[in-house]
Amino acid sequence: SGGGGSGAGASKAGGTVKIGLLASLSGTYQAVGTDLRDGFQLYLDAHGGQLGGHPVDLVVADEGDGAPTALPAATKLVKQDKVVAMTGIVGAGSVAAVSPLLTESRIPLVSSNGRPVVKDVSRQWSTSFLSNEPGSAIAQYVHDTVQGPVFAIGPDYQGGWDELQGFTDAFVKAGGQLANPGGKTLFTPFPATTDFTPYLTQIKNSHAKAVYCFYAGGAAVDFVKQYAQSDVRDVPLYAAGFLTEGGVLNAQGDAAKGIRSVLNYAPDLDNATNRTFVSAWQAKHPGPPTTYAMASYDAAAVLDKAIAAAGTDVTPERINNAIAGLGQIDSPRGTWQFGKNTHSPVQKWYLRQVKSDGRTLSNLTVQDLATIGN
Amino acid sequence: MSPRPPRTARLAAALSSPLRRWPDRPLPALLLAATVLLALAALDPAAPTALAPALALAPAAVGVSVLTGRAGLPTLGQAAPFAVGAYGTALLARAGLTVGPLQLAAAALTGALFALLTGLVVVRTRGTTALMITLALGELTATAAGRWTSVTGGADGLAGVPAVRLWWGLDALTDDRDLYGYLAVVALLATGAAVLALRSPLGLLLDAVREQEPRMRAAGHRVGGALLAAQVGAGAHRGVGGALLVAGQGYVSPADAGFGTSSLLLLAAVLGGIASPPGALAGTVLVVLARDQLAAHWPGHGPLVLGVLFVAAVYLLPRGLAGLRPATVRPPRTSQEPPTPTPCPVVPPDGEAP
Amino acid sequence: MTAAWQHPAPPDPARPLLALDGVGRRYGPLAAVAEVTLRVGAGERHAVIGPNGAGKSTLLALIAGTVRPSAGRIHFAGREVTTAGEARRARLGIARTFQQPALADSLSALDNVALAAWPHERRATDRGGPRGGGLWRPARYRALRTRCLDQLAQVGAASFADRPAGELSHGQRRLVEVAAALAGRPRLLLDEPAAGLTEPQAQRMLAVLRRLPAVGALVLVEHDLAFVGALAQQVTVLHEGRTLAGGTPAEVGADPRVREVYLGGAASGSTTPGSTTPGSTTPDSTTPDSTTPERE
Amino acid sequence: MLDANLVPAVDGVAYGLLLFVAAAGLTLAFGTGNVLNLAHGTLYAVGGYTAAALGDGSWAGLLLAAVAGTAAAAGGGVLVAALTAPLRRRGHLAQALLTCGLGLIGAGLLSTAAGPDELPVVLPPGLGGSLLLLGHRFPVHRLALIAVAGVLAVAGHLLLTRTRAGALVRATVDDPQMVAACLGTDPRRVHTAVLTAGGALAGLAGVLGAPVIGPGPRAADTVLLLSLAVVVLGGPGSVGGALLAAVAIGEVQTLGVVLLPDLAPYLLFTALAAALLLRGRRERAGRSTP
Amino acid sequence: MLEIRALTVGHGAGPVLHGVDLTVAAGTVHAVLGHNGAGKSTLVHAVVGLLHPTAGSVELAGQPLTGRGAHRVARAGVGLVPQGRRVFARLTVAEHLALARPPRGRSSRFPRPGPADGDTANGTGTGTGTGTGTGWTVEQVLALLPRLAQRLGHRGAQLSGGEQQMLALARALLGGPRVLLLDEPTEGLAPAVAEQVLGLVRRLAGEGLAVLLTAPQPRLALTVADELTVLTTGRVTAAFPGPAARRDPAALLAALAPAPALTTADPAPGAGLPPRSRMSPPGPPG
Ligand SMILES: Nc1ncnc2c1ncn2[C@@H]1O[C@H](COP(=O)(O)OP(=O)(O)OP(=O)(O)O)[C@@H](O)[C@H]1O
Ligand SMILES: Nc1ncnc2c1ncn2[C@@H]1O[C@H](COP(=O)(O)OP(=O)(O)OP(=O)(O)O)[C@@H](O)[C@H]1O
Ligand SMILES: [Mg+2]
Ligand SMILES: [Mg+2]
Repeated sequence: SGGGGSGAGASKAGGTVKIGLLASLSGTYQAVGTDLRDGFQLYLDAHGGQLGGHPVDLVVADEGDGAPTALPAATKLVKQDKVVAMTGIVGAGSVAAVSPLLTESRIPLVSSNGRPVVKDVSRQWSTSFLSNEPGSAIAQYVHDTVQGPVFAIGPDYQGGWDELQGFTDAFVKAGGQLANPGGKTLFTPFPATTDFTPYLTQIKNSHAKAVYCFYAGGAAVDFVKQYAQSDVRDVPLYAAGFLTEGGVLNAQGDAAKGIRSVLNYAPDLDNATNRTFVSAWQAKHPGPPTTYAMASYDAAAVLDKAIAAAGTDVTPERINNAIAGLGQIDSPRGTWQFGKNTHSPVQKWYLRQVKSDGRTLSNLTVQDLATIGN
Repeated sequence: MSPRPPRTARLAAALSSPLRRWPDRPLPALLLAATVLLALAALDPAAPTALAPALALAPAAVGVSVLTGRAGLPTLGQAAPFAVGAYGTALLARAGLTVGPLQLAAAALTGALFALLTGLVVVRTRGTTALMITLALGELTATAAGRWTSVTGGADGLAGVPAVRLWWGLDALTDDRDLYGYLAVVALLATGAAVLALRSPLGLLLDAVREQEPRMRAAGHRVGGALLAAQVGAGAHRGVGGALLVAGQGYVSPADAGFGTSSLLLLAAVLGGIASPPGALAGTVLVVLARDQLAAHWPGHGPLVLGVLFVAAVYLLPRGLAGLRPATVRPPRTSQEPPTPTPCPVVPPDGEAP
Repeated sequence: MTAAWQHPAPPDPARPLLALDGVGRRYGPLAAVAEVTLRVGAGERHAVIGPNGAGKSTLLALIAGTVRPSAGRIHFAGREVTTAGEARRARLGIARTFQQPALADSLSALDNVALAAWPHERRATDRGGPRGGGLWRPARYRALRTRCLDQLAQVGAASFADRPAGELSHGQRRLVEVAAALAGRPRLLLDEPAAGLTEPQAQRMLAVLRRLPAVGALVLVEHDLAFVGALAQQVTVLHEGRTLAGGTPAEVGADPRVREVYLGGAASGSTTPGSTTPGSTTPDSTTPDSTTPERE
Repeated sequence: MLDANLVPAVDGVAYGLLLFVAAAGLTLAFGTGNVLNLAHGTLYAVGGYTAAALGDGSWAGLLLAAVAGTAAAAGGGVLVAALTAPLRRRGHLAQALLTCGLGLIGAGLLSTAAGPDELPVVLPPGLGGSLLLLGHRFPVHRLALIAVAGVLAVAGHLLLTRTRAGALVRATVDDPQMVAACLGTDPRRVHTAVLTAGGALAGLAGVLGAPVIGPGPRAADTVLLLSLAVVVLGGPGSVGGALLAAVAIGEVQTLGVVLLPDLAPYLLFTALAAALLLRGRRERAGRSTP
Repeated sequence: MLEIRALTVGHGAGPVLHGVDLTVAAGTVHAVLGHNGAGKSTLVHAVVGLLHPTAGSVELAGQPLTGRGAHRVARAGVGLVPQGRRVFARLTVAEHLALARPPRGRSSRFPRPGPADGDTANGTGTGTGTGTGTGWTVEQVLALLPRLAQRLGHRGAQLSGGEQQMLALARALLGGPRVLLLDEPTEGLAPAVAEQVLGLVRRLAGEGLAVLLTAPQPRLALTVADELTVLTTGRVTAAFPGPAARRDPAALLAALAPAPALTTADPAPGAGLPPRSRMSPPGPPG
């Protein structure tokens, strides 16, 4: 351990730059974490291991289950490895925990998943989205297609609250009506809940015409499977894309068929960048790429441009300023740019549905939804 | 009853012995620990940041070793008072009270109070029942911490807590080394305090209760009281640990109250040779270093590394890290000579009767 | 030293120190002790004998509070202690030995004794003296140990005072057990103090028990009748949980019923119905486990 | 009202019984054999992963998976037995440290080999679907679980209380030396047998329970925690107790959250603590013979 | 039958027995006497394989027992009634009896003497131990110790001291031993029962068993023993043939009374370091 070649977090012309990637490589979010790592690595490999003309020394650290493990890991990246920029980070909680450290050491963060509400975003950039965006993106569509009340359900933690609130606010604003008793969204204990039957019963009793939910990882698998075996199996299920994103999909198997979800990415999007991205990905990994991999791929792209713009003497400060100067970024999801206030993408959202293409299940694009961000 | 000269000699010796009972000579061990910590900091510039988390957890682990190793109340809820102390400190600091000693006192107090309340329940149970009850209490605390958003900041916890300052008027400890010094000193003091407390007859009583509770009850000891005392003491330690956690990383989250932290603490204490506070200190350092540093070389395989560490420890350190110190090994009894015979009355018994 | 100690409250000869009235204890269908009424005056040395399983140890457990009576009342030193907790009775001066030595194995014999004596320091130290409850100051604990080492010496266990109790032989453990009970300077209960002791050891034990301060009383269970005869002034014979006979050792020894169930040729219990047809289970052979003391 | 709660109620039973199956191995190893095997959850996961690997939606596949999973986990049990044998004298904490380490290693290897995602488990047509009963849908698989668990419970109880083997196990816990010297049985053999059987049970549970607590990174921890709760709550060594405890926990997590939705997050552990406290006194004052 | 030669054994820290020689012929009772802590139980434990000798050997009818695991010694036909009963706390009396009888699978590689068809035995004992005996049956044992018959449902921990002692004896008998080791078997037994047990011991010997019996009190031992050996601090200091000892116990008692050097409450010369250094070893740690 201890500071590497690039002293004092800066690197001279052509010298290697140290980038820290923090992601859950173990624990509940392991799947997401590995995708973040692989997405970033994919971009590097495609660009000869260089970003902005500098050979990159990518230091990977394990975020584990959340803040308590993330913080020591991040501290090590910053204090011992002296990275010039950080990326990755699965959990919003982890970001919240890490950001004071980054602010103090003036290191820019280009996070590719987690995105809490933070006061000072001057050094914080996100290539993913704000937790409440998927919900608000699909709300209008659900209101238009479903005749009758909709039941909202999600996991009981910050992320879940934001995701669901995004939907319910927009949905109610659009004139929709919630089937939940008292219009209160139903939150299930997280991560304790492995058996959703009682909640499914509540849904049944509410006579909802459709269900909107947000779940990810193992919970998503349990929920979908049990949904398909319950009394409400025939009630249409709408969800934030993570419900059927990535590895969870084949764990769910046929139970997932027909689920409609909203996300900022689908593997079958028809644009050049995506085609190269997908083919490059599938050359290395089984199955289609996920939004997580895509966001991390974009994070690499952002840093690539920024470091190039930062010129010969790459300091954290310069990288940060450079990012601010970036305009349109063209990405597998279509082009997007950082919002001025939130420093997270202004991007288009898509409606996808789980269908079997050939032998495997996958999320196929149905139509475009709103473009959101500011 | 005519005490013969040799008897008086052995009497004096035997009398001074119990206060030297296991863990033998813990204070030198502490000095050793102190020098090691100092040397590390001096040699490796990265050491302060690497060791800070360990030092924060250490007092909590000491508390665990007292409860589990001496009082015989295995616990999996140790993270609860730890977190209570941590949240308390964080809130204090955010309210502007960043003076270290003040924070420590407050944290110790809240930790002890929490332990007292839960202790009233825990002390009624033993063995695995105690284990599971503490686990339940711990999880409840964690859940509450995660949901009481207005105070605890919910699942994201309280981040960016202002740095601690040594005393009124002094400026905040922002430099890693200064902070490290603060953490190290407090951790060592806490361990020392535990050692001293255990060397009092109370420590002896705890041992006896652990091994032969029926006799201690029959002898008229208020067993529950003794255990409660241990519980409260350990609570204070864990509270202090919480304060150090916040001082060290400026952040606290519900996960700090959860099962993960608890099991880590327990294993660290076991690794240290469950009944020895200095051992617990060392154990924590070892475990945390393994988690943060060693595992960093194989990202994603942290748990695996820990696992290997534990398995290795069980066989290589049968008496835990405390056992490493030759001093703790009791020398062979009565060397090679035959055991001393049981004496018989010199005077015929009836003659001896008054 | 033992002699040097004056008891705070001089005994009132009018009242017996220990009084049991119709005390009984059931374990499910089995009455381990039934309707036992017993008086033990201050300074009296009272022996309880009887066949195996007669209820002697249970009786001691009832007096000591290890087991709660299911019937009857117990008075000690004028106070009713029927429902009082074990620890409280111990602090009143009731100390028992366990038939199977109950010692903390990793502690030295001396520490075992000292810890047993500790709670009684309060009574021992004259009123107004420092609280005996928590011997915080090592100095006081040392003083206590000095006395306890002497106690060990009296029963002949000084030579292994500093050995961990777990490393002692059975007989040695029994000596420590008795010393632990004596060290509290209590009004005493003993369960088979001489069992497993060698002749001289037994003699020594006899001497020690004889020298006990007159303010205390002694209730002792023993199968070694020579020992009983030499020590006890009164003897109560238990059989199947009930008092079968009582009186001086001589009287009891002469009692034919006692000879029959206890001393004489016939096996104990062979007089009870059901035992003559081996293997057959009598009603009391089934017992709800929930009532075991170690589970209480 | 009652009808509305029928599904969760029944489901609670099914879920509880799954917990019982999952905990059965631990009941034997820890409750009866007094070996604190924290690798139990991992052994369960072994069974689960085998089910995912071999289960191909055919009955034959399920059978194969059951056999293989059980065997594999039993092997794990043998390993645990071999490694814990030298620690018998050192008590629970050493066992805990070791088995916890083994568990971590095992889980680490599994997720390294099988990847981070929870694996899909395909069930035979009969089991996979759901069944319309009393106007409600019940997953067939869970109904099947109820049957299996019932059998296990009865068999286990008889084995432990009525057979020589069961008595031998309890005797070994009480006094291994005397088992050797007075009964002529090698306590280490008993030790091994118990842990092997425990492992086998865990593996079987892993296969059967895969559709509910599936083979994934979470499986090991979830199962270990709940199993410990079941065993301790049920009272060491008591199969009946474990059964009751398991069903109680199941109901709390299903019926409970329907009836008291606001308390849902606190329910499980509050109930656990309360129940333990009621039982707590029984554990007071360690064993001493009169 | 049982041959103990130059046995040296301890409990880890230094030997407790020093080169003890002792033989127990089939059909005889051999009593070992000695003060508390003399090493009687250590001897017994070494024979049954619970302790492993550092030197010397133990042989059963010619075959070496030394180094075998306790369970194999037991199967070879060595029965044990340990000191302090050590019955299984959580097993019922009935379960004890069921377990104690070797399973059918484990065939007797030697004749198992059963009880002579006498007053107590209503089952069919095989009388003389020469035949292919099936050992004791539960019925016979219960007939011998009727108290147990009334307590079949009790757990070991719920029994009275004496009942536990009886159970320990029953446990040993049901194993159908060739050699019986009784470590203070009469402790805690009512006189009548003690008498009866000693009578049983004699009868067992009569049926060909070799019995090794330890006792703190010479009184009991004298009544049954064919041979007496006195153990003092781990060494054999005297041995008497039973009859002789019975004729004048004085010699035996004299041998039992310890040498003056051993009468003090202080350790024998050189009996190890003073306690302080025992308890807290020298030298600072680290
Ligand atoms: N916890 C218990 N549960 C059930 N029965 C018990 C329990 N404790 C004791 N007994 C029964 O009560 C009777 C009396 O036991 P106790 O120990 O008092 O006998 P004792 O007179 O001390 O006999 P001994 O002389 O053999 O020690 C015994 O038959 C015993 O089986
Ligand atoms: N587990 C042990 N560890 C260390 N020393 C022991 C242990 N058990 C016994 N000893 C010592 O070995 C010596 C002999 O013990 P042993 O039990 O053989 O004596 P014994 O003759 O059986 O005495 P008793 O008549 O009291 O049963 C004693 O000095 C005792 O302190
Ligand atoms: Mg008794
Ligand atoms: Mg002995």
